[in-house]
Order: sequence, then structure tokens, then C-alpha cells
Amino acid sequence: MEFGFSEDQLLLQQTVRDFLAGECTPEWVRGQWQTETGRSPEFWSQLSELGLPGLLVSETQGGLGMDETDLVLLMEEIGRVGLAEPLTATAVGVGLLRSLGDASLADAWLPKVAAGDAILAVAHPASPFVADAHVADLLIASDGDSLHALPRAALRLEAQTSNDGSQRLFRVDFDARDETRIATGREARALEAAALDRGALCSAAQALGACDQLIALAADYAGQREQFGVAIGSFQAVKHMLADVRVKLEYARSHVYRAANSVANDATGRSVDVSMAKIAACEAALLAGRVSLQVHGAIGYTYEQDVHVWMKRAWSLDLAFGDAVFHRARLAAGVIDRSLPAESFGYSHPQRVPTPTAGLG
Amino acid sequence: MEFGFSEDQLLLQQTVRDFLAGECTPEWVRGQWQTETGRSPEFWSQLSELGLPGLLVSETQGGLGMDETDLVLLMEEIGRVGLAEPLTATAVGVGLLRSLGDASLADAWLPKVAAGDAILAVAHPASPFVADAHVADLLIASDGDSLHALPRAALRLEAQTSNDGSQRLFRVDFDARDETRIATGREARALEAAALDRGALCSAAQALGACDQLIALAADYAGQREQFGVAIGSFQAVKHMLADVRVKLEYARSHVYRAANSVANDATGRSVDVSMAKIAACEAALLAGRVSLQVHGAIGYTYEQDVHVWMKRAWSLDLAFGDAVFHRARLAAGVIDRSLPAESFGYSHPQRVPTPTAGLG
Amino acid sequence: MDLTYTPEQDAFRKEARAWLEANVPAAPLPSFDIAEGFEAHRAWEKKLHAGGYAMVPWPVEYGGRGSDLLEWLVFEEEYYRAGAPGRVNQNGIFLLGPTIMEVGTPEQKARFLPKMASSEEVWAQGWSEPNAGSDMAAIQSTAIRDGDHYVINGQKTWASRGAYAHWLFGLFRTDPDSTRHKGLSFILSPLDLPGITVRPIQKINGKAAFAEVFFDDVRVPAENLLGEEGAGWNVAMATAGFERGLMLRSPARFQSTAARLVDLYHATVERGDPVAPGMRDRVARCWMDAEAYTLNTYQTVTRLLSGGKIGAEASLNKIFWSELDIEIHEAALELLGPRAELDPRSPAAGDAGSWLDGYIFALSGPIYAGTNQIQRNIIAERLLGLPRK
Amino acid sequence: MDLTYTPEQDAFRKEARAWLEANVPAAPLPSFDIAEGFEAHRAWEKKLHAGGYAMVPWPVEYGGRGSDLLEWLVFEEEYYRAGAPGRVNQNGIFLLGPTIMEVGTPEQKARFLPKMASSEEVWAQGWSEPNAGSDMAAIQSTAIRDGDHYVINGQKTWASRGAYAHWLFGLFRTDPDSTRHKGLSFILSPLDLPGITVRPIQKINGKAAFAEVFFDDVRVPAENLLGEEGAGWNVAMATAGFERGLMLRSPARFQSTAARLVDLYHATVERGDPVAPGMRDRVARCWMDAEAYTLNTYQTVTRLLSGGKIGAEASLNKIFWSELDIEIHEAALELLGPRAELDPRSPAAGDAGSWLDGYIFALSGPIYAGTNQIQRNIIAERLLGLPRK
Repeated sequence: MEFGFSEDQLLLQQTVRDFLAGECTPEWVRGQWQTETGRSPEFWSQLSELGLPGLLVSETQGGLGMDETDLVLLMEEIGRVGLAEPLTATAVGVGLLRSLGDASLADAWLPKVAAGDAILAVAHPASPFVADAHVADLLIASDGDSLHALPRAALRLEAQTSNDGSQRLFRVDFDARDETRIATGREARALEAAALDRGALCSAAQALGACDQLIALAADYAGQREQFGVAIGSFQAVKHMLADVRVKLEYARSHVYRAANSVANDATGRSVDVSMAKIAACEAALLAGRVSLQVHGAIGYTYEQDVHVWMKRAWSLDLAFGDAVFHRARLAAGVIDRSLPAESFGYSHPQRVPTPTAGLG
Repeated sequence: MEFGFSEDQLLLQQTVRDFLAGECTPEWVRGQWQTETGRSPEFWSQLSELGLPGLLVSETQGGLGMDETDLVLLMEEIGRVGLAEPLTATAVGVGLLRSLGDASLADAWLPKVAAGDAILAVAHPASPFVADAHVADLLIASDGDSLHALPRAALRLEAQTSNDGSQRLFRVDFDARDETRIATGREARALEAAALDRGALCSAAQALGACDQLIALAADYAGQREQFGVAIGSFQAVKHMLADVRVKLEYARSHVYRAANSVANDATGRSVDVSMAKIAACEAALLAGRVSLQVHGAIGYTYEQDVHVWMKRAWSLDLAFGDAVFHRARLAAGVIDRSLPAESFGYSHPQRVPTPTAGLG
Repeated sequence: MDLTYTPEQDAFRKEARAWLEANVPAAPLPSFDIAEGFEAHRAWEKKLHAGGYAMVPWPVEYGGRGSDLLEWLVFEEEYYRAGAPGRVNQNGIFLLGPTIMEVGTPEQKARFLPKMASSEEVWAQGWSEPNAGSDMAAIQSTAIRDGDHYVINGQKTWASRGAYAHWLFGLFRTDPDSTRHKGLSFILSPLDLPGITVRPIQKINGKAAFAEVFFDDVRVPAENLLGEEGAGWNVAMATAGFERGLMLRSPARFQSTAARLVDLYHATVERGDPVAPGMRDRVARCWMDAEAYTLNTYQTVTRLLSGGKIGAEASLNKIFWSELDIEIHEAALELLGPRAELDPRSPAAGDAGSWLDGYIFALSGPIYAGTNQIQRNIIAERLLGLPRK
Repeated sequence: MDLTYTPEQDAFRKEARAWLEANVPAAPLPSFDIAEGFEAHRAWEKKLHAGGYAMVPWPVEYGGRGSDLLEWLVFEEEYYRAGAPGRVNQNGIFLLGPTIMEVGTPEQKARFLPKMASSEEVWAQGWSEPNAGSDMAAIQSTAIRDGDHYVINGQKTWASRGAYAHWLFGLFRTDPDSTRHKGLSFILSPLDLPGITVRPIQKINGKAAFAEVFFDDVRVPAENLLGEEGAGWNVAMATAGFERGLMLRSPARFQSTAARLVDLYHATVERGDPVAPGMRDRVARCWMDAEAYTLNTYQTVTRLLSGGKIGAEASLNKIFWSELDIEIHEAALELLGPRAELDPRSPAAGDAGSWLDGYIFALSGPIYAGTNQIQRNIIAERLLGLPRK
């Protein structure tokens, strides 16, 4: 039992953080909003040099051979800078290809992913819109029963405009053919479920980063901005709003890290663990957006200030890979209908235990 | 259109407030907790001299001939001092007897009520426990289909102990007989529904008073208590907690006053109006209890300090005449299922109106 | 207490409804935060004016209808019922207009009110400055008397409607040696004078809702001083009272938004889209709170009609409507699910409509007209008697 | 990261479960806030001690089991699973014990720890004074050195377990000319010395959870000074860190309460009693938050085991568990409906059980061990770097 990260893991996180802080400034992110695809092949190359797209790809296929406990730390950094390159889409795609019974697709694609030469994406019915489908070289989607692996040319995309300039969403249509089919029935559903969980986990981890950044922006501003002759950060109202967000972030992080472990090990409670992570992290990030805006006041409400960059990320991450309604329903189904409490972390609940009526304290 | 009270109404409220401030101190209220019935015949006489039990009784029967818009102002004062004499029970009983097709019961009992010589109570299935049944001379209860008017001797009472020493609750059982039957079927249900609304309205108005008192106690204490060299009321955390309660109180009051008018005039939306009043007022009082406790800190958590007197009133008022679950369900049934919005106060909503997408501001 | 409308009020409602049904534009106007939309909204204001509905509670002599506040509420109910356009002239109707009526000279009333009523002149607010937001007494812009002019220097910001408006009202420091609330004066300035630079500010959805206005030796005639020189703070507080207290957010606005939320709930359920089990109660609660706001406004109007004043209670109001607005919109966005983030023109947006824009607008509620933190201070200190320090 | 238990941890769990199943009293003990219950709980503590489970994380030499914090968590999970009694000796186990181990002399360790472990001596807290609540540095009680004794005068209040405990620990001002955090010392005092008066204080449900303790020229031997004279504040902060940070509220407490809430939800639904549509999500959320608290504690323990410290993060903890406790109990009370207010012995109480008592206890959570307002200040200033003034 050890609930923490290794020094190597934390070092890689720091490396990525430093890299992104230098490269992926708010100006750069906002610049991407103006481009047609919103995605930068040059930047993708740089990310590939760091190994990020191939993080989950085995070392023999040219990847880093790491797992989701490594990935979440980096996804936090991605969220911290508000980056929206198709790292989530690719991670989800890699996870799915790795799990196919037939290794040929993985053998064909994963080395290319690790080399930065291919982008993957997976569609899931919980989200009617697929992010980054326009830049995916291979997209995996269901026809209702079977999963199909579809090269870009086989897709018909209908672009949707998100309020978040970083988010590029598409409705996807295609003709299912025998030669694109990669899994059917039960196997297809299991793969799809795992893909959703991996995508939701990545979104949750990014939400942690966005939350942290929104707190940092507000704390920084509150320490500088003076009204009534003092820094507004000295007012309890400001302190307490931010402290409440910090509390939420702390406990959301615990859920996300545990969910990462559950996804990496395909643990029994994986889906519920992921839903808890998604709910907690997105809620923290959404609250951070509101509080950060309130602390900034009118200046935060302007387009030129950067608060909205992360606030909009929080909004779109909340909707990605299952919205809050979806994940709360899945949580309740786990806790209430299947009486998961008996499997609660460490603690196991006997049926209708007698409760001590005395000795609270 | 005039949404306010007359000078006479406000004068009567002030008179009652002054009277209660002198007589019904916290010490007196707590003294009553220790007595067997928790009720004082002497004090009931004094209340009768003010006309309170007979407020809804017509002048020809010796009452004040007023309506619920007068009553709520006085119920606020009752709540402000945390008084629990059977004024609500009696008001509900008077309302019911007045509405019976056959006037003989009203003729027999209402003059006695107005004179302070009889106490009434009404049982309603929404609340399994009947407050003040032990001191009621006549209790009206349903056998499932018919309503029966039952003298005390016909009742079997099982006392329940409430956490609120002021609240005396009973489970009531009786043998239904032909001679006790006063209404059946549809009429019985309508009478019962009106009784519930009148009781819920009285409880809501008392909750307003309790809320106001809890705010006042906390504001007073916060102005005196010093920590870190200043009055704790100068801390924004304390100010903002109390301000939030004050906001809730303000808008709860609007609901209660409107509901009083709806009950007095048996308005179309009466039950939903009452549910909104009950929800809003009890929520405000419950929040006031928590905030007042927090502002007082440890001293407020002691039995000897008075905060808990009102906090417990808030808890028991919240459960009286339909708890929050009951009233929220009734509200939702009104708003969602019967699409009440078309009848919203003043505003009438056309079916699926086109909305301006521009010009917010 | 009498919660029924008089026959006269009912008749007025019928008349207003008929006029609005005949005149409200069938298609929504473009946003008044873009130039084209500004003019379209101004044209609508002129039409309202021609119909006699532009300034319902203003005296007839200034271009109003001479209605009392109850009739104004009735009109607003019908206005929102009709889905009529937002009021680009709001700063004039509800803020500056009443202030001029209260403290203006006869000449000022004659000069400004009719053109305000007809929307010939649209007004921007000029309260905030970069270093004077919540702390409005920190205003630094100066207006120094020079003969029969004031010479204005400084910078105003968050001037709502500022990008396209013709005039600006605001506080300026006429005594350069003064500090805080003293030495301020309430001055009206055209926005086309030499030395004025207007820089539009985009809000987070990219629309130019406000402007920064720079004053560089701008000469404004002395007759544009509203109220006494040096008494600007009190004049402004009266204006802020109107803003927070009553007229800025008429109840019908929230009643109509809550009613649309009920519609959206039904549409979502009917379509079979996922809805959280608690959403039913949440929608009902939004409706209930809009009702509370309405009832409270009718109470306030009753009090005002019998000679009462709006005091610190305005702060209760400000907090309640601003938080309610966010509640309603957050419920709507949850109902929309994954479509919540879409631009309404996206092919898959369906009935997502303007909820996201409305939410973004709602988010400004707890900030402007005095942050809700400032309002809570006011409530605690002035209504509950807690110590200032 | 490895979220599985070692075979040793699994074995320890099995062993603890077996012992608890064999030894936990079948019927609940009377409240330890009444004299009879206090003794019954003390007897239970002695039984725990005899079984080797009283002080799981303490070294064996002081009467503990020598377990690490992970085994302690496992034990707590089993303890709550078994529905075992509350720990009347909590002040000793989790607060004073670790403090003595950190700063006590060898003689103090030998003198106090074994009797604490065996519950021969039960300890009360003596932090607060009437004028020193949230502002603990305002302590006025004095302990003036006189030869080989301290002479104590003053008043302590909210001494938890104070009504029946044998000893009290707390801060006293040894330098009477000092102010605030300086000149305070951490002193251990028997409660049966001449000059001490103990007045029980009832909490809002009428039970004597605390006491006021009056000191009137009480002579305490100088060897009862813990840590250096004048260094009391730092010693106390270490103790408060234990209290807020980790050991006061073991996760299993909330996991078991949340699991009971799930049971109550099912029972209510099965009985056909009304349940709000949103309650399903609300119950699930309580369970989720208890899980978060558990996970976070395992993270903290992992950090501590590799040499980390609990710092201002303890304040995050305190806020989270205290609010969670209230959330869970409020959900339960709503499920109980009209029975929520009943004393469990009322004929109609049914399965209302101890939820109301639990709620009343939970309400003290945001107040004691430093109010949540103080904790938010700490978070803002120490974790987020906001200015103190």
C-alpha cells in the first residue's frame, strides 16, 4: 500500500510543466483559436519528442511504456496551460488498440503514434460530439453493435462550434463495412466502456490543472490589486472563496489519482472510480472559474484578460467523455443499486451493522 | 393591487410583540420544557385576552373576525419568542370548523375557543404526529375516508419525545363512530387539504420569526464578542454569513405573506403558494440556526446559552404540517406537472415563446 | 393587502399586450453589442417611443406615459411575455432619467429627458476607473472648472453601452485636493468631444459590451453638472439605488427565464435525453425563486407608492436576482448536456438557444453595480448593525 | 503507487476483525458524557488495551502495538466495521500521547504514557478560555513558577471529557508580562488537586460533553511542564496538527456513516416512505466524499511514512471532514422525515436511531479544533500566499 508517486514520475511532471510554461503561453493558446484546425503539427512534433502521444505505447513499439498513473500527472500540466492538442483522443485510441484481441492494428498504428506521425480518436455514445476528429488519422467508432476502425477518408464530419476556442468538436458519420470492423457485441461494449473511462480520466486530470491555474491567477491578482487602500486578497471574503476551491481541488485530486490506478490496473470499481474523479475534478474547476472571475471582478470578465481561457476549458472538459449527469448516474448506480459500499476503499460494511448510539466524540 | 399591511395590522403585531417580549422570555420557554404538558393554562388565558386563539373566529362568535393576513404577522412574533402554545393547532381547527357545511359544530365550539375555554387540533396524514393533541378539547382526524370530530376522551394518545422541548407530539388513535363523523369523501379531503395549508402557513410564519431572532442573537453577540482585539462582527466571514441569511429571510417573507393572502382568499394556487412559503421560511430558519451557532462558536453549542431554543424550533417547524420533501414534491407537481408557470404572479407565459437571442443587458 | 389588479391595470395590460403583439419584431435583433445591433435596438426604442411605451413610468412631459410603478410592472410583464428586445437605452430609462428628474434643473430636464426618451441620445455609464472598481470613492479622473467649462482628464472603464453611445454620465473629481467621497461631481459629457477616445472592451464571449473612455483635456460646458458641485457622491448613490434596488432587473425577466427553463425541462424529458433525478425539484425551485423576486418587488413598489424609500434593502435585491440568474442558467445548461457549450448556430445545437450567452451575461451579475461582496458588507453593517471595523 | 494491501496488512486486518467480533459489546454503551457511560467506556478501553489494540500506532514500550500508520488505518476500518464504542480516551491516544512522545522527557514518557494507554488516567483538553476561543493566543490563565511548583490561576473552558477525566493538559501563561503567543507553557495537571473546581457544561442536547475548570492557586509540580518553559505555543501547534490533520477523524468513521446512510436510503425506499427525487444522487455523493477523505488520508499517510510532515494541509482536512459529517447527517434526517426530531426511545422512532445525536455532534465540527473560518484563513495565507492584512 503506497498512495503516492515516485520521484521519477514527479520529475517527468516537472519537466513537462517547465516545457509547457515556456512554449504554451496563453497568447499561444489564444492564437490557436484563430487557426482553422486549432491544432499545430509543429507543436505536436515537440510533444512527440517529449514522448507524450506515445506515453501509453509499449517501449518495443517506440513508446514510453508507462501507464495512466504517469499520464494523469502530465494531463494536469496540459490542463494547467489550457492546451487542447489531441493528447486525450490519442491516449484513448492507444488504450483501445492495445486491448484488441488481434494485435495487427496496434502493430500498425502504435509505432506511428509514438513517433508523432499518427493521431487517434475514439467516439463514444455518451458524448455525441467527438473532439479532434478532424485531425485524427484513425478514428474508432461504433455502429451501434460493432466497433469500426476508420481512416480519416472514411469519415463524414460535421463541425460544431464550441464556446471554448480550444475545443474542436464534430459529429461523425460513416458507412460501416466488414473490413473496418474490429470488435463486436460484448467485446465492443467493454472496449467502448474502457475508452470512455480513459477519456474521462484524462479530462478530469486536465480539470485539476485548470482548477489549480484558476486559483493561482486569482491569488496572484488578489495579492496585487488594491481597493480601499489594501490588497483585496487581505479581505476574508476573497480568502474564504479561494480556500473553498482549494479544499475541493485537494479531494478531487485524490479521486483522480485513485482512478488513474484503477484504469491502469482495470480494477473492479474502475468505472465508478472514474466517475467520482470526473465529477469531483470538474466541479472543482467549474467553481474555480466562477470564483476566479469574481475575485478578478470586471477585468476578469473581459476577453483580453486570460481567466476565461481556463474557465471555458473547465466548461468543455466538464462535458467531455460523459457530462456530470452521466457520471452522477453511474456513481449512483454503483453506490445505490449495486451496493458498492461493501467494497469501499479499505472499509467493508457489514449488512445493517448495529451502530453505537453513544460515545460520539 | 397592494402588497403590504395596514397600519392597524402592524400595530396589532407590535402590541403582541411587546406583550410577548415581556412575558415569554427564554427562561419562561425553557421552564415550560420541564412541565408535564409543556403548556400553561394561565398563559393561554393571557393569550385569549389578546384575542389570539379566536383571531379567525367571527366577531359574532366572540372572535376578532380577522383573517390569515393578520394571523401571519402574529405567528411571526410567536416564532420570534419560540412560543409553542397550541395557537397553530387551534387556528387550524377554527379554519376547519368554519368551513363545515353544517354550522352546528362551529356554533358550539368557536365561542368557547374565542373565550379561551377550548383548544382545537387537526390531524393530517402528511404528519404522522399531532402536536398538542394532549391539550386539545376537540381533535379532528381522518379514518382514511371520513373526518371525525373527537372529544379528548375518545382519543388514545401515544406521546413521542421531540428533540425540541417546546414541541409535544403524539400518535393518535381512535374508534370512528357515526356520531363523530363530520365530513366524507371529497369534502373531507378538501377540508383536510385546507387544514394542512393553514397549519403549514402558521409554521412558516413562525419560522420567519425564529429566523429573525437567530440573526438578531448572532448579530448582537458578534457586535460584543472580541477575538484578535476586535469585535468578531467586523470580520467579513461573519458579516457575509449573516447577510446571506438575511437575504433568505427577506424573500421567504414575501412568500409567506402571499401565501397568507392565498389561504385567506382560498386562491387557485393556494397549496403551491403555501408550499413555497413553507420551504422558503423553514430553509431560512434552518440556515439561521447553523449560522447563528457558528457565529456564537462553542458558547452557542451549550445548553445554557439560548441559541438552541430557536434552532430546535426551526427543526421542529420544518417537520410540522408536511416536511420539506412533502412540500418540494407539491411544488414540483404544481410547477412541472400542471405547468403552473402560465399562472405565475402577474406574468403569463405563452407556449414556447420565441426568445430574444440578443440584447441581454 | 389586495393582490388583485384593478380594472384599469387589467385594461392597461390588455392594451400593452395588443400593441406588443403587433409590434415586437418577429425575429430576434442582432446583439446591441455590435454596431448593427445597436442601431436596430435604437430603432426599436424609437418605435416603442412612438407607441408611447418607451418610458412607461416617466411623466408625460418628458416623453413618458405617466404610469405609476405598478403599471410599469404590468408593462414589464407584458414586455417579457412578448419576448421583446433588450433595452439598449436602459442606462437612460432606469438610471440617469430618474436621477435627472430628482436633482436636475428645469433646463437640464428639458434638454436631456425628451431625447433620452426618444433614444435620440443613448447613454453610457461612467462610474468605474481602473483603480476604482468596488472602491468607487477612489475615483481619480478630474473635472477642473475653467470659466464656464469643466476640463476633464482621466479614464473611465466598464462603460456599459460605451462603444456606441452618444453621451456618458459619471463622477469626476472637481476638487483635485479632495479624497474619497468628497469633492466629486456628477457630470454629463457628450462622447464626441475633442480629446475623447473610446476603446471598446470585449467581454468573455468576444462581444463589445463595454468601453474604456479616455479624457484628454476635454472641455464640457458647466451646465452639464448634475446636482451641486462636490455633491456627486450623493447623486450617484441615488442612481445606484435605482440600479440595485428595483428597475434594473424587472421581475418578469426572471419569470420568463424560469418559464423557459420549465419548457426546456419538458422538451428534454420528451426527447428522452438524460435528466438528473434532482432536476425536477431544481427547476421548480428556480421558478419559486423567480416568484419570490416578483412578490418582493410588488412589496417594494407598494411601499414606494405610499411614500417609502429604497435603502440598504436594495442590496438584498441585488444579491438575490444575480444569484437566481446564475441558478436558472446553470440548470438550463445541465439540461442541455453536451450541447451546452455549442454556439447556437452549430448544426447540432438544436434548442440550445441563447442559454450559454445568457449564462455568460448572468456571470457578470455578482460583479457589476457593486460586487455581491460589497452588498453583503452593506447588509451586515446597515441592516444588521455589525461594526464596520 | 500501489493501492493493494500487503499480506501482513491483510493478516493484521483478519486478526483485528476476529478480536473485535469476539469482544465488541453487543449492546451500545451508555453515552460517555454521563458518569456511568464514562466508566463503561473506560472499561472498554481497558479491554482494548488488554487485547493489544488500545494504542495501535504507539510504540510497544508505552503500551502500544508498534504499528505503522497504515496498520492504524486498517485497524480503524475494522473498528468502525465492528460498530465498536467511541474512544473516550481519544485526547490521550491521538493528541497528548504523540505530543509527549515528541517533546517529553524520558521520565514523562514513563510516567504518563503507560497509564494513558491503559486508560487508568483519562485526559481532558484545556485549550480554550472564555476570552480565548478562536484567538487561542489570548490565553490569560497563569502558571507562575514558585520553587519546584507552578501555581496556576485562571479558567479553562470547553474541556472535552473534562467532567470525568483525571488529568488535563493545556497552555498557561508562565510569563505574566508576556502577550499573545509568547510566554506560554504546556502544562499537565491532575484534576483532583486542591483549588480545582470542575463545572460540567451541557451541550445543546443536554449532555455534559465539556467542563469549565477553575484554578485557584493550584500547585502543580514543575516536572509537569511539557517541553520548554515559554515554548508552549509551538508544542500546542504540534498537538493541534495531530488534531486537525489526521488522527482525530479516521476515514472509516465517515465510510461507516455513509454506508449507514445508504442502508437508511434503501430502508426508506423499501418502506415506501417519501424520498426526494434528488436524494439518490445526494446519498451517492456523501459516499463519494467519504471515499475522497479516505483516499486523501492514505495519501497523507504515504507522505508521512516517507518522512513528510503535515503542515497547513491539515486545515483542508478539517474543513472537509467537518462539512462532510454535516452533509451525511442532514441527508439522513431528510430521509427520516417527521421522525427526524424524535428521541430514539420514542415509540414511533423506528430506525431513527442516533442520527439526530450524530447531527448535533456534527454541528460542533466546524467550531472546535479551530473554527472553519480560521482554517480558511490559514489555507488562504499559508497555502495560497494571500496577504495576512
